Amino acid sequence: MARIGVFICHCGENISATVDCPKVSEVAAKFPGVAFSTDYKYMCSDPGQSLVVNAIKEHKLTGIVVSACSPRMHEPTFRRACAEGGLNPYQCEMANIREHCSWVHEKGDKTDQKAIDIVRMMVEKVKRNNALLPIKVPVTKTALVIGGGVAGIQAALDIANAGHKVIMVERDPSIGGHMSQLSETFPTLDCSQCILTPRMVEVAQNPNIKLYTYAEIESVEGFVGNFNVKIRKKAKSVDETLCNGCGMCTTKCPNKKNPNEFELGMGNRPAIYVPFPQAVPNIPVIDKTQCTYYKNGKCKICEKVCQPKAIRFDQEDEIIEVAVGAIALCTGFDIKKTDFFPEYGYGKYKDIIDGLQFERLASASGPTSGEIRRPSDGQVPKKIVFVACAGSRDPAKGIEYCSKICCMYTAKHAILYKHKVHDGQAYIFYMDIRAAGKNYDEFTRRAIEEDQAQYIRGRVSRIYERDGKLIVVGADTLMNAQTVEIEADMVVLATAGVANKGAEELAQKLHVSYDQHKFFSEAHPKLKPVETNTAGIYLAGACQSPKDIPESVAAASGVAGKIACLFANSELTREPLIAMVDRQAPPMYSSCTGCFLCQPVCPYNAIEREEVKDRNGNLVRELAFINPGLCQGCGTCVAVCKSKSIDIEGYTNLQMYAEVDALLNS
Amino acid sequence: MKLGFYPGCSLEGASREYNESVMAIAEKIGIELVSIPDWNCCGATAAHNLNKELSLSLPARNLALAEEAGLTELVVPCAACYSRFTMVQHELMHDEPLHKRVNEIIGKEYKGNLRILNVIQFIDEYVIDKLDENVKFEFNKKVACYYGCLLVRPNKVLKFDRTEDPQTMDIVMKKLGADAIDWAYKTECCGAGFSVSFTEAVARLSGNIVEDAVHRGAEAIIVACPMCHSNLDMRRKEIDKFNGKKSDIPVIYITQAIGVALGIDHKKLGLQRHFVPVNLKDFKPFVKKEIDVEKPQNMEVE
Amino acid sequence: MSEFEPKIVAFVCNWCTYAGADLTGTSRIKYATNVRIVRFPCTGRIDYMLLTKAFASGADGIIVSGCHPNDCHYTSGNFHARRRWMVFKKLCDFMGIDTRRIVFSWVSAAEGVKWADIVNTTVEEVRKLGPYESYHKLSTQDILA
Amino acid sequence: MEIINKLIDKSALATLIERFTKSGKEVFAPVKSKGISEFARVETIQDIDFETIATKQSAKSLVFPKVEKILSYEKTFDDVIVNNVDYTQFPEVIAFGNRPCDAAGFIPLDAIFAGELVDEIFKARLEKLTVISISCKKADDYCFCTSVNGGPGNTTGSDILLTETTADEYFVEIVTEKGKAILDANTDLFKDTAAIDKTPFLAKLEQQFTQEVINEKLNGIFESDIWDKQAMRCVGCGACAFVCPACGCFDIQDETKGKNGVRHRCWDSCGFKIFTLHTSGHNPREKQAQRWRQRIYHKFSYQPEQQKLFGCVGCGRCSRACPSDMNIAEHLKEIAVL
Amino acid sequence: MEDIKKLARELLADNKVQLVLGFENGTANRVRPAFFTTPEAVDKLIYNEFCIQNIALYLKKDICQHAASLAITANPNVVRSILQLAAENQIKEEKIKIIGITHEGKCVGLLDFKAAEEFSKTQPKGLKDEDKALIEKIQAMSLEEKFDYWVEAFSPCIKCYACRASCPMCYCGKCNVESNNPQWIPVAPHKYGNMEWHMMRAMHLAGRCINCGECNRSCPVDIPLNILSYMLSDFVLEEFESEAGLSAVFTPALSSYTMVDKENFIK
Repeated sequence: MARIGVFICHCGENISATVDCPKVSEVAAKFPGVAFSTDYKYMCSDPGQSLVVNAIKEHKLTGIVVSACSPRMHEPTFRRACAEGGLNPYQCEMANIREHCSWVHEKGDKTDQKAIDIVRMMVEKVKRNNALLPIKVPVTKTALVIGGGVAGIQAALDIANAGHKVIMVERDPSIGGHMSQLSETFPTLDCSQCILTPRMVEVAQNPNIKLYTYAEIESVEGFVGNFNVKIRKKAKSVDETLCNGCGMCTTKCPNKKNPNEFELGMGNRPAIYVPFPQAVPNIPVIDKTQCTYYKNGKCKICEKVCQPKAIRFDQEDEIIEVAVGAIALCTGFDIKKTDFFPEYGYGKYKDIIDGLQFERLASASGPTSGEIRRPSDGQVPKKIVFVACAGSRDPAKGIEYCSKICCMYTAKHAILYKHKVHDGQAYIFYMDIRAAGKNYDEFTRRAIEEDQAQYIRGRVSRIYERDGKLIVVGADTLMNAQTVEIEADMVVLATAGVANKGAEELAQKLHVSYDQHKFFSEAHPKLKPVETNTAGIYLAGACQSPKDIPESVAAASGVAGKIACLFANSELTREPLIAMVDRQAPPMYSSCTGCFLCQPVCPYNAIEREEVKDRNGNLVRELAFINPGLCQGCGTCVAVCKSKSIDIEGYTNLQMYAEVDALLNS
Repeated sequence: MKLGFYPGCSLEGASREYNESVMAIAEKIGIELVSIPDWNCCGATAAHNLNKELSLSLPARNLALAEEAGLTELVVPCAACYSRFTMVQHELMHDEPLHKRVNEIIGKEYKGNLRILNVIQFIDEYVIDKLDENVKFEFNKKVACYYGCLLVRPNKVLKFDRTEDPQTMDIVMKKLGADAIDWAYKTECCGAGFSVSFTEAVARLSGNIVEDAVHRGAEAIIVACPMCHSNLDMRRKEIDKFNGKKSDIPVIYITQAIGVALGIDHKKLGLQRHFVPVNLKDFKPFVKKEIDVEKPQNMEVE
Repeated sequence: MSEFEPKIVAFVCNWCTYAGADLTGTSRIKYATNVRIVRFPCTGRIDYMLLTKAFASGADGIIVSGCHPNDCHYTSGNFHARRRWMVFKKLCDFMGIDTRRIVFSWVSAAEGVKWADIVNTTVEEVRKLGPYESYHKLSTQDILA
Repeated sequence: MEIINKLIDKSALATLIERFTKSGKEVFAPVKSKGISEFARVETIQDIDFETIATKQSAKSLVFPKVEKILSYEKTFDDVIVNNVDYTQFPEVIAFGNRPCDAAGFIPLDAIFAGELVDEIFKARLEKLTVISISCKKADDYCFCTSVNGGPGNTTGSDILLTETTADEYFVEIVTEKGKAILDANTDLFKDTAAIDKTPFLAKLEQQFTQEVINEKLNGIFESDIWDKQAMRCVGCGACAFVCPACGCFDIQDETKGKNGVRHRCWDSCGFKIFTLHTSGHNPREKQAQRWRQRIYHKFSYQPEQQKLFGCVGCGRCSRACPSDMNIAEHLKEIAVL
Repeated sequence: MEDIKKLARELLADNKVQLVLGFENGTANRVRPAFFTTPEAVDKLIYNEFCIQNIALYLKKDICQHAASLAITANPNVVRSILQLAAENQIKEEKIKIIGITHEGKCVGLLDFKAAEEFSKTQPKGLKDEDKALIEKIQAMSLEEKFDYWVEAFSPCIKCYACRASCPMCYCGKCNVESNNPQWIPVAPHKYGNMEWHMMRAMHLAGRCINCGECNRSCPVDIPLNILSYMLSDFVLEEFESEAGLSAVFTPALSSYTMVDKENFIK
């Protein structure tokens, strides 16, 4: 038989000014199952809490209702008091008679009646509360960082420096990401590689970091603190333990005319190659689609010239299984080409390039050694047009969001161009100049004022070639929307930043959600910007949305901080207010019928299939099982389950039903 | 095979040759085009600037009549009529109260089950596959396919071809053996409704079009809109004055071009009706060639 | 005879509407006393059977409220709820259950004013409709009396 | 009591029914609505369906309704106040126009509810019930009363049995004191007659087996596989039990609204899986075949042993109602020849 | 019919299946479900226009659960039921051989799930004109009339659960009405208990019902239960473009959502 204690708080006068607290206490004392009822000026004060603790002991209470403020305010306080009195902390319920009653109504019988009803409802609920124990989950203190761009590098180094093991997986043969392709960085114009490469080397040398390049995620199972990850290490055809990075193979490879990915097709590389000179690790990879030996079965020159005998033509992909406790997603972004904008002629005319290609042209290590020369004939362009928002902020044809980084890098391009081609003129078509950020606006002003970039506010309608010139037709909305035609030598399109190739597939492997543009979704746009909806998986950098370098680095450090917090304890404690599927002794096993229609409604993929087997190992039933490590307690599955086989602690069917019944049938 | 047909005013007046050529090729490939009984003006160019309900009701009545006549697909060669029809259908299907209101006005119930096709859609769906077996002559000319503003816009409503770089006519012309050039003005404005009221604007806009086509060596401009045609053809004197040089590049409806290739008598196609004389000769017998054209996907994002 | 005071039950999610109702309190915005709030973790948890249960238990009106689309604390609970409500409403409409008495709304944690508004308008609308006699009679005729 | 023989013509019968209703008695008779014949309250003879061989449901609900309040209660702070149903206030009910098999069904029900332990509510209802049955002129493929000691003109369970002898007249057999009371109160409506041989006016129905043979056979076949075979297509619904005039299983349900509540008795069926399900999860009748076997054993073995009567009256309603053609007569015949 | 029998015989003779689920002649000129385990027994197998009971129901019963493999004579309703059961993880493709029969009674041979999906799409759906008329009639009623209509329509219900027992989609081991802690649905067959029961059942079948009409056919008191499901199926198809019984890989409407679901009814 339940023995419930009811504690009515006056909250100074916050409640008692409008609600007759002694009367409520008096009425509550007569509710079936109530063994003790009282009111007090400040229930949350020390004497108030002692009152609760003592009453529990004295009256042998089995549950308490604290009728005071919102549970969002003091539920933890009174759960603690409840535990102090010797009860399970979850035998406590809050009846919200302040925010939901005394503060929103005038003094009177109706208000008193409402307070009484709220208390009755919670009394009926708490009678049906279960004693719950916090859920403990062990934590494997190793982090997996997916993606070796600047965000991944930062996250890995921070976590490693906090003393935890890190496994980094990079899809390309070298870490470095897009940042290693950039010439200079805004707004300081310091050399991108100069600041990045030392950090890349640090990653390689940090004893806490295990680096897998040319590798991809095969599968991810498990849950926070306990992920099992399979990594596919693609065959490089080179034994990494033997290779000393001398470069003989790449120099001697006769098959040198292959489009260089790192140079975005503006240069060539051999079939066995290191993507760029500062690559980490400095170990070459054979491109099997291009290599003469793989194509024709003849050549093997690299093998002959390799002194440490590191070439392995028969090497196969390797699957590595690792156990990790947390995952940092840092897979970065890609740029959208503009072939969906046929009127901009990208791909049709050689001298229309994208922003990343311009970075390579401007880079001292690029195909032109840093001279701005146009791809078609190597001439130095005297008139150059930059088109911002070439795809961004264009719901009709491109993508609706702002790619964020283009305003700044376009200004940077204009400045770099002017520094390299002194008699050249840069034109920039733009919608708005978005230069919010430390020293950002100053930077764009500098492009306009010092480097004479001519900003034209308007969109480009068409670019076509005529008599060797690129005619850029646009409108100048600040000049009465007049049509502007510029005969340019070269055009640079600031194409949209989009989700990386394979982002969707990866998200599905990790069970993290992603938006309609395939960018990974954060758990909360404001308060959980680096968490995903899947506990233990975090995200940093441009895989979330287009971000510049400082933002990516900040997010990465945020992720590292989150992971360090997670790893601070060897066990993870979680609120036990989660859903469970009915379990019974055989032959029933469960009332679950295994239809798994609950599976698609779970936002956390917490619902798994459990096979019930008999002693001989034969499958008897398939039942839903809710992984307590993953369930966040929304209860959507509870409402979806037709046989009422799922229930959720804290909001059980019995409790909710009793609440409704108690509210109305007074 | 029977399809509905809405001629509209242009095809009965200034652009008779368009009508004639559509009918001629339809007949040749065995399609019967049935005019909507008791059709009325679509209200193009003027109505939607004056009265919203009127601008919706005029086309809606035609559409309802077509439905009543049991038609399921309707060919509308005039690009302006076509634009109004599709826009009205789109608006009514996405706004229930408005749909009800318009039905009340026209005193008929338009259900929205009609598919509306412009000439290039019609060609793309019903004609293009029949070309190989019926074509007699190769259209061995360098041509500039000119789409104008209405034919493939707005994409959200039409969901057909690429708005800024449409290809359907180019593909048809290539199939007929023509060299369809890449040029800059295929979707630029010709001046359209200003043909009469503001000729200077037409001269400038159409002038640029004719100039670029000539500059790139085109021997004919191919169109599919009566207004484009009249601006580029009828206003040639003004155009030449604007460009400061004389041009003799003829402007031909795509249906006429197909008709020529099908071997239909040029008179039957109305080629003699143009202001700029059409002196296309020396068509070689047609030999089927595999041409390298990839049909453009509708790449626009909705 | 005193004016009819409708009984209104509100099924709300913990993260948005419950917090929104807290804000109404914190802002001291007054509203009708007729409403009783039942807290759920998420609108996705709200079983449609509880709605008929509420009517059967004597409610004259029901408010079901949660986070705006895309704001769900659990990402998608409100989307599932929205669909469930659509189907349930359709069924109710077909079976003659008075859906004018069920108000579905999105009230965020910042919409204290909106919450007061929803409650007040619901109370007034239900007051106009009168007690939900037909369902009360159905549910009690064989049990009470 | 010795049977009294009388005649009554149809207009007198109409008057009789009128007198019943005028005197405050509730008359229930087969009424056809939307093509289905069921027992329903009638005011005049015109309301009554005389043609249908058997109503879909039996007349048992007159004494054993599908749902019935047996008590109500009120919870207080520390007690529960129970209010019993006042069964003295039940109205007088006339069952009219039911078939002899329906009337026969009241006998096994009486044995269940008012045997060793007396169910006062049931008893009160039965006592207030007078059964005026009409013999069967027709039978259909489902009828098998003659195989279970019944017949189209059987008087068992009836207070009065009417047999249509001419287009305008019924031969009346007054069987019980209750029947005689009606006669006595309405002597003007009845005419005297000698006993009449009813056979020419009754449906012909061949006997297919005897229930005694079934009873005997059941002694040795509890573990037979025949139950599996017969129950294979049973879908496990409760239609057979619910339409059966002799099935008396019920379920007790408390329904509470706040402090107040009622205890209901509602029909239940041994065909349901949860009928015997234990809280532990164990179910002594786990398989549908076991439940089917229970149904047959209860009617043809347990009831004869405990109550000295059989629990089947051969009305065939269960077979008619079965969605998958579980025909009890066919199955019993199968058992009889084992 | 002979081709169906031939197929059934061969499957049993070649040991490809242990059991064939079909129809035989019953009593009183009825047809009824039957289970054939030997090629000889198949002589009794029939298929005609009266074989409309949805025998997919038996796939969840012991006899079929215990058979290692089985075949079933499947008209379009049965095929749709099988696909939906598969979508709900209740039956595995490797266990079942579907002998497809068109709505006109023509045997189309064995169907694997892929073929069954194609088959299912080509077969007409079950809605009869009188059902449609009844739905329209009810929709035209006022709120009070609708309520009274249904209270009255459900009042003869005796809670024999024949609707549930004969529905292939009602396979829950423990039905909602059997949950008694709390007692969601009143068990008693009074008007309120009947209303809540049928409402709950309609909701549970929304988006899952394949509209075979079996609930209506099996109801001993002839309640037009099927039109509740028909009406909701129509709604679900129209609103969510979702239809049950067309694919073995399918998430029913109420287990999914789209961002653009209507919310004009939400304040």
